Amino acid sequence: MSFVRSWLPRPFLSLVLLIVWLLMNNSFSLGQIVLGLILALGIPLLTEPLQTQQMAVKRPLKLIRYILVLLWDIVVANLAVAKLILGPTKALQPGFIAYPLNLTGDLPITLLASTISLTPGTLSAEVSKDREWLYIHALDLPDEQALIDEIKQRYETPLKEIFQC
Amino acid sequence: MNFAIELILSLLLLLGGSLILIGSLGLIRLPDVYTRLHAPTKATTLGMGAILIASMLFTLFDQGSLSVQQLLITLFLFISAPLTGHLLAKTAMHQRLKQIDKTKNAELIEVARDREAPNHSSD
Amino acid sequence: MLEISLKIVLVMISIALIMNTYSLVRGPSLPERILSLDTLYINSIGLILIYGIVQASSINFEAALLIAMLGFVSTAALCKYLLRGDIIE
Amino acid sequence: MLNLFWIPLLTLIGVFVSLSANRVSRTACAYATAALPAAALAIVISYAPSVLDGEHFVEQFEWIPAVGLELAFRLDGFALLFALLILGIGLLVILYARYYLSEQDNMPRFYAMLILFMTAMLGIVLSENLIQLWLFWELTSISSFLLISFWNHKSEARKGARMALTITGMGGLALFAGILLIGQVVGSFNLTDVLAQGDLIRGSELYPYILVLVLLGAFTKSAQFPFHFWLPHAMAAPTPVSAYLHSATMVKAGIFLMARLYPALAGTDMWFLIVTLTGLATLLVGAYMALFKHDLKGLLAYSTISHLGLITLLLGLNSKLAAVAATFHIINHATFKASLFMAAGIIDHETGSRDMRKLNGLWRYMPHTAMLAMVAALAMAGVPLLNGFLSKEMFFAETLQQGSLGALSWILPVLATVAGIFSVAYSLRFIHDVFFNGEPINLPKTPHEPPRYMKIPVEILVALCFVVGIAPGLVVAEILHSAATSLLQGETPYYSLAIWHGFNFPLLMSFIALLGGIVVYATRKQLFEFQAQFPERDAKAIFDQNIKRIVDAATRIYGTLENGSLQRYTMLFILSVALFTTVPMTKLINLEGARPLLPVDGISIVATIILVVSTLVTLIWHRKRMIALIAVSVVGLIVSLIFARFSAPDLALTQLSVEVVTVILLMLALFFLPQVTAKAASPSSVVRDLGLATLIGGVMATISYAMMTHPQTSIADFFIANSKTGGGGTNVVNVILVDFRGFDTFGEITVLGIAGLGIYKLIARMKLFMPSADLNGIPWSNDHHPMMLATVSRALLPLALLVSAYIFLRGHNLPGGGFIAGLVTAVALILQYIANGVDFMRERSKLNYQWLISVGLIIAGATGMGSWLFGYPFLSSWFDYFYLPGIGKFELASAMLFDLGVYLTVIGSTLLILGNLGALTTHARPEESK
Repeated sequence: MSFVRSWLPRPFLSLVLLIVWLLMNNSFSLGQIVLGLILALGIPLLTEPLQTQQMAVKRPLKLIRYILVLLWDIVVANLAVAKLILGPTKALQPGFIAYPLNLTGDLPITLLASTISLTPGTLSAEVSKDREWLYIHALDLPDEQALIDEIKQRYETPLKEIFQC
Repeated sequence: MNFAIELILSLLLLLGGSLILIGSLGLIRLPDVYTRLHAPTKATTLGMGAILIASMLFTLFDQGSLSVQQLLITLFLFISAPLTGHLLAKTAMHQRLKQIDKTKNAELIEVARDREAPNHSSD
Repeated sequence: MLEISLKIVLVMISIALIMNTYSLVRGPSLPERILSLDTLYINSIGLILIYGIVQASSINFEAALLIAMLGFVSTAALCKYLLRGDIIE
Repeated sequence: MLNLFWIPLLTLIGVFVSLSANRVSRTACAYATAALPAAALAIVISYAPSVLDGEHFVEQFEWIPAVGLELAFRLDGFALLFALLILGIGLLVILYARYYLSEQDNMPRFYAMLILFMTAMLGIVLSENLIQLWLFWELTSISSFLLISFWNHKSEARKGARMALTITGMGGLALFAGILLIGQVVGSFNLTDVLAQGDLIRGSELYPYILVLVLLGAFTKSAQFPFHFWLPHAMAAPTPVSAYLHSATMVKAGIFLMARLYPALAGTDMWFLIVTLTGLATLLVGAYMALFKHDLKGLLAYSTISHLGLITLLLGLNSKLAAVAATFHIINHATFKASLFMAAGIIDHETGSRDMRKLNGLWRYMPHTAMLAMVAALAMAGVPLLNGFLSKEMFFAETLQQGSLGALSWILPVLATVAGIFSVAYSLRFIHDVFFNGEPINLPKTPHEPPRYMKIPVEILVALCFVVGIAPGLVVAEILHSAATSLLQGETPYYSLAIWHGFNFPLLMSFIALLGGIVVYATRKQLFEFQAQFPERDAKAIFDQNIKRIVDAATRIYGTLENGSLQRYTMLFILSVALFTTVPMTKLINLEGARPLLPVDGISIVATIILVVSTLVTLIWHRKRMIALIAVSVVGLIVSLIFARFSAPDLALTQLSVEVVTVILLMLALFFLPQVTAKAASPSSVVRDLGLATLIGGVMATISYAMMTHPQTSIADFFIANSKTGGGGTNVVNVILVDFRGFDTFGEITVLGIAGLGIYKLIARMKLFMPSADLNGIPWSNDHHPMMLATVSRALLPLALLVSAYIFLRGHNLPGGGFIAGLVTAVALILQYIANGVDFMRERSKLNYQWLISVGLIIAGATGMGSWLFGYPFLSSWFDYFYLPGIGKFELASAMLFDLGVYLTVIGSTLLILGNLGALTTHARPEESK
């Protein structure tokens, strides 16, 4: 086991790298697979020292579902923002909110923040030192609490489950 | 290349194009730096996504080979765009740039600037 | 039809690029200028891809990829400079 | 007979022998030193018989054919004569120096320099190739510099050495120019050809320049007036050196050169006037000044000058007989002057003084030495039965022979006689003042005879003076004849070496000279008083003054050109560029070429607009640095888009990556610059710069327009045709980089590595001011490493590496390659630095960038050398296609390995520079709220 650990520190990463490699080269020939394997195994070994311990994904399926939801939301978000931009800017009601985090760990928080930035009219501006508050700027903020609740149930809870934190 | 595909491609392209256009427009139209940040991080990103998918499909039907390369760019943009927005917002707050007057809870800027926790009286 | 829509998109992107340049010149604040620069980067990716379709070649794919990567890096560096003055510390 | 090469080679080896002989006793050291020159002498002698029979030998092989430089030696009569002098007297000097040098002196060092000089001198006289001759010529200047300053604790030794080097060095440069001109005229630097082409040279319109330049070289070396003044100052050297260099050999090098090129250059009125008059002036000045020197060696130095003048004068007379006389006098002067110097050295050594006002009546203390010295001195004076007499007779005869000065021709013999008078006078003074004339006056030591062996060299030389003087026919006739023959490159006229030619004018002149000399010496009191009226002109002071003037002038020019203002440099640079480009532009008749213009499309217009606008922004707001920086990166982006548009993906990729690295570098530097840029210069200068910029811009635009519209055949087709077949890659750009132009690339990455290391060393432990707040006075944010940035960039690193690997591997056939891949990797790592900080990287990454650079260079170099194993030139790349079951066909090319070297070097250098620039600030930031 320890052998595997030392030679395959991040199986998930290696898999991703292999896939990306094949995508980039647009070919699934054996030669490319061999090359890809070499890189997919070598690069993590090289970069290992630069990696801080990260949350492992506990629920891959939920992650996929999450990503799908996210993609959909992105589409919606953009159309919404497009409307806002095209519409009369006077009508906008921008504002800041402080969002209380339940998540812990850099990666989950980062993911949540990114998600928020990619989705309807919200942009995560800052994380408090104690990692408990996420400051969000909303392009159009009719109701703060509603926004907070939506984020909670739509993104944070799933992430919590995925990373079990 | 048959009509349907051309149609899809054209729609995707036009969608992408217009989103890009809108994103850049927002950069000009929106009132203050914080609101402006929204425009590119979203509209442009999706616009790019649309165009990338279009070009993927095009290569698929044109050369017959599924070129997934472009996905990589999309992936990259989706990772980087929010971060760009975040960093710029951070910078904007750091420089105490003026927000428009009707911004709600503008006082949070000062708090966020020092990455302190807000005083919980508000909620 | 595709040709027409490609032309239209090209026009759109060109206008977008011009707009970005405008907002870059206008500013007024540095973050806004940086934002315009970043957008300029991303839009130029779109430009390259459209050209790829027009010329039916993916020869410039790497260019697009690099623009995406490096554009991000330089934006990050610029922000770090404004925040800390010293980007590598 | 051994190859001629051995003659200088042996002596050259001798240098190291004597250097390594520092453990052994002084005598052993002397013998060890003498051994190899002796062997060389043996070789020369082995050649002598056939040379004397009129043969001459030439040995040569290609050295640097490109510049017509081959290692070529020639031994003919003239060279033989000099070789014998150099080696013979050299050996005597070695023996002499053994006893002359004191315990404190570093004998091996002295001998090493002496032998080095000997080698150089041999090189001169044996050279067949003129450039090679010049190289040895300069080597003599250098070695003589070292020898003069042997006692480098004495200031006058250093000064004298410097003076000698400056004068002879300048002469050397002139000589080199002259030689090059000769080569241009003749089309070869080989002496044989040059001597054969005498008429061609004399005929060419370059002849005056050639003559003047060559003579400058010769005159400076042979201390001819007005360059004579360095020689007396060179007397600060140990006496063996004076005896060897400054009487027998080195100062004869100039004479040798004139004689050597005699067939090529002599025979014109110009030659006659310049050489004769210079020689005459030197002859008189030297003879006159010698009389008034109280320093023994000073007297000898000036007499040497005058005798050199005499020889020069003879060479100038354009008569074959005179040339023979010159050759003869070279021999004689070498013998008696060397022995005189040695005698002077003995006296100095045993009495501790060289001042003739103190040295008196040494006859009683060292009769033997006195005897020798007196004989030599009489030879110098030209007393019958001694060798000096013979050549001087010939000299007088020659002065009578020529009539080139027309009605004024009588002047020459008269002045010659006058010189003769003085030379007798100072010889007398040397004899009488030193050995008689009362008692020594408070000398440091009580004089006594020197050690036995110290006198042997003197004895030998003096004996020669005698023998030659009494039986010239037996001793020197042969060698003189062959020397003269090869000097003239033709039959020598009839001449007799008889002692007695019957009563004739020359004899009368000698007689007058003798009597006159005695008279002059007798009335020296009055003469000294007369001379005392003139202010003593110190050559050294004047020399130093002039040197100082030159230096000051240089500093002034330098100061105006390079005043530390970047604007100034740029302006000068652009001005000159404009100058050199506009002039040929005017000759271009039709600006627009045949090539049709490309159609304009919307995108290009847009790109152009953006380009122009962002450039303007950069210019207008150049004092708002960040804005300028952002605008500049827009420029970069557009440029790379243009590259991509005109299907130069490699350029686009390179441009992009370099762009980002540059921007980061600039920001790193900006942090240390004062935040506010000083107001630009006055409006007038702004206008000036605007005009300049417009001019150069217009010119450049015109040039590029003309270039692009004129259809021209470029080498591109060749590369495109051969890149697949020759380099095994379809990406021509990459193949050019790693194969066709691989050597350039190798050089470039080497430079890159050096630059990286240099910067690293420069900024190591540098302390710089760091602002604690930004331009608007807002203190820096306390968030050192934004959490999200850190997280994401860490996650992105593997992906980025993968991408760079991708770009690297496909580089040979598709856009990409080691350079770009290296930059991408570097940027990815820099992002880690930005996001996580230096300390984080320091403690976690084991990468040592200096190692990375060296490994990269080694790989690249090794790949290049690898092709030697297969008998191909450096860096000729190898590639082949292989088949593996399942995987199928794939290519392996040595170019990829080379590219790997490039890749590593680029990463190493970039990170070494940026990482360390960043590290400057890591510790000791002014405000820290950790």
